[in-house]
Amino acid sequence: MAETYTKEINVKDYPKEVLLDFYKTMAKIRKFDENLIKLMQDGKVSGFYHSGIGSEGLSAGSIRQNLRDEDYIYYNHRGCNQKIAKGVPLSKIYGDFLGTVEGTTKGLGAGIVHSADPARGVLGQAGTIGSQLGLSVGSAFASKLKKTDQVTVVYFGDGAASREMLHGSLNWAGLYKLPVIYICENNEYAISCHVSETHSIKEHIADWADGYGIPNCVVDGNDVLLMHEVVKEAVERAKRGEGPTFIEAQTFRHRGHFEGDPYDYVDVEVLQTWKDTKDPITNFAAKLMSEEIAKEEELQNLNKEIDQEIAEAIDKALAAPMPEAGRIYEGLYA
Amino acid sequence: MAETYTKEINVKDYPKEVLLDFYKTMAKIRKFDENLIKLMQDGKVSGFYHSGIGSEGLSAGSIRQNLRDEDYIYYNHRGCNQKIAKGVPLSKIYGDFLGTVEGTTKGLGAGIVHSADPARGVLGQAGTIGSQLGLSVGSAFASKLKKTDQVTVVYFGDGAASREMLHGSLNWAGLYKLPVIYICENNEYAISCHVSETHSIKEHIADWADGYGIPNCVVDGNDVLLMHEVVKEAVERAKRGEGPTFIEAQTFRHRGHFEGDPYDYVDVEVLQTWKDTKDPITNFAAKLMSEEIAKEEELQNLNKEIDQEIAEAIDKALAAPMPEAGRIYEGLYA
Amino acid sequence: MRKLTMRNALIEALNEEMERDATTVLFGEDVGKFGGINAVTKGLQEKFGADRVFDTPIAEPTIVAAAVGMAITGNVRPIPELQFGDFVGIAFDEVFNKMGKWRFMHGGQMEMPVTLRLPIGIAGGAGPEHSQSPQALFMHGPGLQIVIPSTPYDAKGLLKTAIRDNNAVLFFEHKMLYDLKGEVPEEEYLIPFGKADVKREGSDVTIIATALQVHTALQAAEELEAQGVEVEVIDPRTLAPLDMETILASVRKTGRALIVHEEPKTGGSGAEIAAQIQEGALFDLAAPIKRIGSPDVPIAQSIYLEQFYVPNKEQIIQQVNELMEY
Amino acid sequence: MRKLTMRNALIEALNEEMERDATTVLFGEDVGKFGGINAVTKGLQEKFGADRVFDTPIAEPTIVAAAVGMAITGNVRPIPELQFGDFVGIAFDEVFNKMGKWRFMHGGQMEMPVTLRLPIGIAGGAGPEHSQSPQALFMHGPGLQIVIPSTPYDAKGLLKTAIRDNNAVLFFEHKMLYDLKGEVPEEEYLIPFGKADVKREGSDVTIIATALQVHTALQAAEELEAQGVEVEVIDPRTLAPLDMETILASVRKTGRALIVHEEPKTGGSGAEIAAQIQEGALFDLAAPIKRIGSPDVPIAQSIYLEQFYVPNKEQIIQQVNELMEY
Ligand SMILES: Cc1ncc(C[n+]2csc(CCOP(=O)(O)OP(=O)(O)O)c2C)c(N)n1
Ligand SMILES: Cc1ncc(C[n+]2csc(CCOP(=O)(O)OP(=O)(O)O)c2C)c(N)n1
Ligand SMILES: [Mg+2]
Ligand SMILES: [Mg+2]
Repeated sequence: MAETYTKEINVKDYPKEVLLDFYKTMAKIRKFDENLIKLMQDGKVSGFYHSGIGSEGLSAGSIRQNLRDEDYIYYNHRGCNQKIAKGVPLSKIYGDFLGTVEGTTKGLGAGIVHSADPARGVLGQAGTIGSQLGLSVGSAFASKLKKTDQVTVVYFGDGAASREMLHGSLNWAGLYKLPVIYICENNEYAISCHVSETHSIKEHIADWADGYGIPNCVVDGNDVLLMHEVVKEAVERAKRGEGPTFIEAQTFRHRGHFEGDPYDYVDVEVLQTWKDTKDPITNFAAKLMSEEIAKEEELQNLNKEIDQEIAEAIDKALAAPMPEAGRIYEGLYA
Repeated sequence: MAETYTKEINVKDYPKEVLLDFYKTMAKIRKFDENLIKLMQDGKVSGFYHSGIGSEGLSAGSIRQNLRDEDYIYYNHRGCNQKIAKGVPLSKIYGDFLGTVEGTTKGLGAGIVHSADPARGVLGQAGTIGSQLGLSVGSAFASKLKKTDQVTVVYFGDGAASREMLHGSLNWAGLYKLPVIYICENNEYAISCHVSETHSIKEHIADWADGYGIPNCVVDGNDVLLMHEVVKEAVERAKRGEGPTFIEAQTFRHRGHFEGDPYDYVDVEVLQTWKDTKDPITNFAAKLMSEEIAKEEELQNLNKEIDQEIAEAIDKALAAPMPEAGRIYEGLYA
Repeated sequence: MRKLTMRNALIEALNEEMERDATTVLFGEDVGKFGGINAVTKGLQEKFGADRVFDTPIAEPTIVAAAVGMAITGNVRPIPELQFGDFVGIAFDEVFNKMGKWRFMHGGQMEMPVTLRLPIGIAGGAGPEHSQSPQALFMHGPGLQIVIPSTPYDAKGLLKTAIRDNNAVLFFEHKMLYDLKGEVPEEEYLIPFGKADVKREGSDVTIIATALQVHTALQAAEELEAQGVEVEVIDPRTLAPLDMETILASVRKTGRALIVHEEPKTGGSGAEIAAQIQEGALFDLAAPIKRIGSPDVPIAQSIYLEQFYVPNKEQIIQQVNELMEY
Repeated sequence: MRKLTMRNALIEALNEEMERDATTVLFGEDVGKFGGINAVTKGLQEKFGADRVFDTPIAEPTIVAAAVGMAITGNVRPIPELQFGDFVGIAFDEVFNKMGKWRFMHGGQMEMPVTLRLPIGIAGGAGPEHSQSPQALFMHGPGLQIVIPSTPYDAKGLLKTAIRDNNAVLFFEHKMLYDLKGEVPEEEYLIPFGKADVKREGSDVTIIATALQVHTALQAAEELEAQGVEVEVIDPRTLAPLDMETILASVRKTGRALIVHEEPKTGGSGAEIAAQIQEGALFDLAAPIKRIGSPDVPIAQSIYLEQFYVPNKEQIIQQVNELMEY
C-alpha cells in the first residue's frame, strides 16, 4: 500500500530567493487563472476552461527547482499551472486562449491543451485526457537512448488515471527503467464523479503502481515544499537510472470542473474547508511571514509586480492579430 | 504481493467419478489437440494453431466441477482446452477448424478463436488477445443486473495481461463488485518473449491486481485438484457478491507458440523438465494409481473410449459439407 | 404541433424506451448524477435508478467492450454514451471489430442490441479532439448501422428504433443541434433505418446533406430559390443502411448533385455517396458530382478559425451555381 | 538485375536506413530476438543491438504512443511495427489523432518522423481480425501518409523514403507479397511519395489497383489483351498523397475506369478515387467507374471461403468486359 510521504521540513533551510520563487510562481499561476476567467466572462475566450485554482502548490513545487528546460513535461488539462511553472511566457499562453498569433500555435488556438514550447521541454498535450501517459514513456525512452540525464514528468488527474493506457505506460516505464515521474493530481473528482464512485483501489490511486514494482507514495499536493522534496527524490532516482516513480498528490478544485459547471455535486462544507484551511498560497504566505522570511509588504509588492506582468501579457496577446484564414493550411506537414 | 495458493489435498476426499472426470477431461483435451495437429499436418486444417498441450489441468480443474452451463467463460487462444472442459461437442470444434458446416459457426470457420456455444456459456473470443478482458465485465454486469448467481470466468495469457485493457477491466470488476474470475494462464512466454522481457512486475503478474483490492494469488496450474479448489473459492466469493478474484496459474507450453514455430528461444532443459516432471496428465494418472483409486487398465480403457469419441467427432466434422459460397452473406445482422 | 429541442426529443426517446424495456441500461462518463455533459440523460438516473443508469470510469474501450459483453448474454440492451464522439478512436477496435463483427464471426449465434451515442461536430472552440465528425469511418465497417439525425423529430424516432434494434447502432448527435427546436408529435412513432427524408423538393439540383448541414443546405436552398434555382435537399438520416434509391431517383431528375457534410472532404461519406451516384446514374449527370466537406486538416481550437471549417451557406450557393453552369 | 523477395527488399531498406541514421529505432512485438513473425526484421537486433531493436509488451496503443513521444523530442526516428495491421484499431486514437495531428495541433512546432509498419491482407485462414486491409480509413485522417507497395522494388524504395520523411507514414505490407520476387537494383534509390506507377500501359480501360491486386489486375490484363482489350494498370503506391494527375490522365485517355482493392468495397479507397475521377474527368467517361472490393462482411476464418473475398482475375475480366460494352 502506498505510503504517505512526509519529511521534516525547515523553511529556513531554503535560500530566500527559492522560497520567494515558489511563492511568486504560485501567485502568478492563480492570477493568470483569475484573469483568464475574466477574459472568458468578457466573451473574449471561448472553449472549455478547467480552472487550476487551488492546486498551484503541486505544480510550482514539483517543477520550479527540480526541472530544467531540457526536462520534458506533459501537463494536464487543469489550469495552466505546469506550463507557467515550466516558464512558458504568459503572453503566449494567453495568445493560445485568445487565438491571436501571439499564441504558441501562432493563431490556431490551443485552449487548455495543445500549447507547446519544445525549447522549454513542454511537448504539448492531448484533448483526450490521459493520452500523455503513453507519450511520456516515448519521450523518456528517447532520453535513455541518447544517454542524457533528462527526466520526463507526466501530470494527469485521478480521472485520467482510470484510462486503460495507464497500464501500458507503467509497464513500459518499469520494464525499461525509464526516467518518468508520474504525478497524479488527485483532486478527488473527475467532472462529477468522486474517485470512490469510479475507482477500485486498495486505498490509494498510487497503489495501482505498486504491482509494477514502481516506487510510489501519496503526498499533500498543496504543500509546495513537500511537493518539491518528493519530486526531487524522484528526479534523483530517475537520473541514477533507477526508473520511474509514481506520486499521488492530493488537492482539490476550488471551482467547478469547467467554467459554467454548476458544481453542485460537491459537499459545500468540504469545499469550504479546503478553501479555508488548505489553500497552498495562503498557507505558504502565512508560513513565510510567521517564520519571518518575508514581510506582508514584500509579498504585496511581489503581487503587484505579478499583476503588472499579467496585464502586460494580456495586452501583448490581445494586441497581436488573429491569423489569416489560410493559417489552417499551414504546418500539417514538416 | 500475491501469495501462492496452497491447500492440503487428499485425493480420497473426492468421489471417484469426479476424479475420473478430471482425468478424462484432461486426456480428451490432449488427444483433441494431438489429432488436430495431425489434421494440420495432413493439410486439412489451415490458419494458426496454438497448441494447448501441457496446460490441460488448468482448464479441467477450473471448469469441470465449478461451472454450470449458465456460467460464462471467455476462453483464450491456446488450445481448445476451456471449450472442451465446458462441454462444447468435439465435432463442432473440429468443424470450426475444418470449415465444414458442422462447426459452431456453421461453416465460416473459427480456427483457434471464434467458436461459440452460448447455450453452454461459451460466448466466443476475439482475434485480438486480451479483448475478452473487456467483454467479461459486461457479461458479469448482466448477471449482476439480472440478479442471477452466474459467474464469468475469463482466461488470458501472461502476454495478453500486458494489454492496456486489463486496467479498465480490473477497475470495473472491482468497482462494481462483479462476479468475474480472472485466470491468467502464465506459461512464461508470449510468442518469443519471456515474461521477464516484457512485464514490469513486483514479483508476480497477480500483483497487478492487488492495487485494485482484488483478491489474488498464484497457483500451480498443472495441478488439476489445486486449480479446482482455488477456483471453487473464487466462485463462492463471486456468488456471495464479493466481487472478482485474480488467479495466476503457472504452466508451460510443450510446443511452440504456433504450429510451425521453431521454438528455439526456450531453454531445452527447462522445457524438458516441465515435460518430464510437471505434465498435468501424467502426474494425475500417477496419483490416481498410487492412491489406488484407479488401475492402469481402467485408465487405458478410458483412453480408448476417448480415442473412439475423437475419431467419431472428426469423422462427423469431416463428413459435413463445406458451406455454400453464399454463407458469407448470412448472419451479419439479426 | 408541440415543439421540442432535439435534446428533449432525445430525452423523451430514452425515457420511453427505458420504460418500455426493463433490460435497457444506460451508462457512460457523467451520464448519471450529472445527467450527461450535454444534459441528454438528465433525470434518467432518478427515474430508473443507479443500477440501470450509471456513471463509469473514464475508460472508453472498457465502456464499449462492457456493452458488447452485456449484449451478447442476450439479457441486457445497453445504451452507452461516449462523452465526445471523437473518443470513438480510443475504443475503435471495440466498436469496429467487436460490436460490428462479433455476431458474424461467431456464426450469427448472438445478437448485438447496442446503441452507442456519440456527440459530434464543431461547437464553440472545443478543439481538434472534441469537434470531429468521425461517422464516415464506420461505413467501411461491416455490421455497424450509422444513424445521424438532423431534426428533433428524426432524432426521437430514430433513437427509439435504434434501441429496439437487435443489431449494433452508432448514433451520432451533432452538438450544435441539441438546442434546435422542431415539431415532435405527442404520439409514439418510429422511423425506420435506410429511409432517406426529402427535406425539400426541387428540380434543378440535388443536395445530399447530413446533421447540421441539412439546415445550412435548406438555408442555401431558400436563397437559391429567390435566384430561380430549385434545390432538392435529401437527408439520408442513416448512412448505413444508405437509401441510394431515394438519392438516385432525385439525381436522375435533377442531373446535378452536391454532397455536403462536416467531415473532412477526403474519405468522407460523400466519397462513397458520389461513387454510388455515378455508378447508378452516370448518364443522367449534367455535371460532375460535387462535394463540400471541412478542409483536410485537423480542426483548430480557435473559435474564430472554426468558421473556415464548417461548410456554410455561401459555399453551398457557389457550388450550386457552378453546377448550374453546366 | 538481381531478384529479391519483397521481404528481403524490406530487410535491406531497414538495414540501410538504420545504418545511415543512428537515431532510428525499431520496436514491436517479437521484432527483436525472433526477427518478427513475418521475418521482416530478421537479423536487425544482432546488428544494431537491443537498444535500437527491441521487443515490446503486447500493448499496441502504448507502442504507437511511445513512438509519438519519441518522435516529438526531435531525437529519435522510430520505426514501430504492429504485428498485424488489423491491430491499428486498438491503437486507433494514437495513430489517427496523435501521430496524424500532434504536429498541426501544436502549431507545427514538432516533427513526426514515425514509420509505422502494418502487415495486411487475407493470407491463409488467419480469420476476421488478422486479415483486414484497413488503409482506407486513414485517407480520412489528416496528417497521415499512406504507403502501400506492390513489388519488391517499390517496397524498398518507398520504405527508405518513409523512414527519412519527417512526417508520419503508415506503411502497409500485404502478407501475400512477402515471398514475391522482383528486380531490385544493387544501387541505392528512393521512390517519392505521391507518384503513381503505371505498371502496364493500355488504351481501352484504366485499372487502378493496390497491393496484391496489382498483380491480379496484371494477370487479367494479359488475358484481356488476348481478347483484344488493352488495359492500363496504375498502382498509386501511396494513397496519401494520392497521384490523381496520373490517374486522371489515364482515364481521360481510356474513358473507362475500374478500381480494384482488397478492402471491403463500401467506404474503401475506391470510393474516394471514384469520386475524384468523376470530379476531374466526368465528360471523358464512356461508362460508370466500377469498383471491386471484398464483400461488405467480416472475413470468415475458413481458408475455403477466403476465395470469395479476395478479388480475382475472373471478376476483373468480367467488369472490364462490362465496361467495354458501353
Ligand atoms: C479520453 C477522454 N475521456 C473523457 C474526456 C472528457 N473529460 C475531460 S476532463 C474529464 C475529467 C478528468 O478528471 P481528472 O482526470 O480527475 O482531472 P480533473 O479535471 O479533476 O483535474 C473528462 C471526463 C476527455 N477529455 N478525454
Ligand atoms: C492485441 C493482439 N496483439 C497481438 C496479437 C498476436 N499474438 C497472438 S498470441 C500472442 C502471444 C500471446 O501470449 P500469451 O498471452 O502469453 O498467451 P500464450 O500464447 O502464451 O498462451 C500474440 C502476440 C494478437 N492476437 N492480439
Ligand atoms: Mg480529478
Ligand atoms: Mg504466454
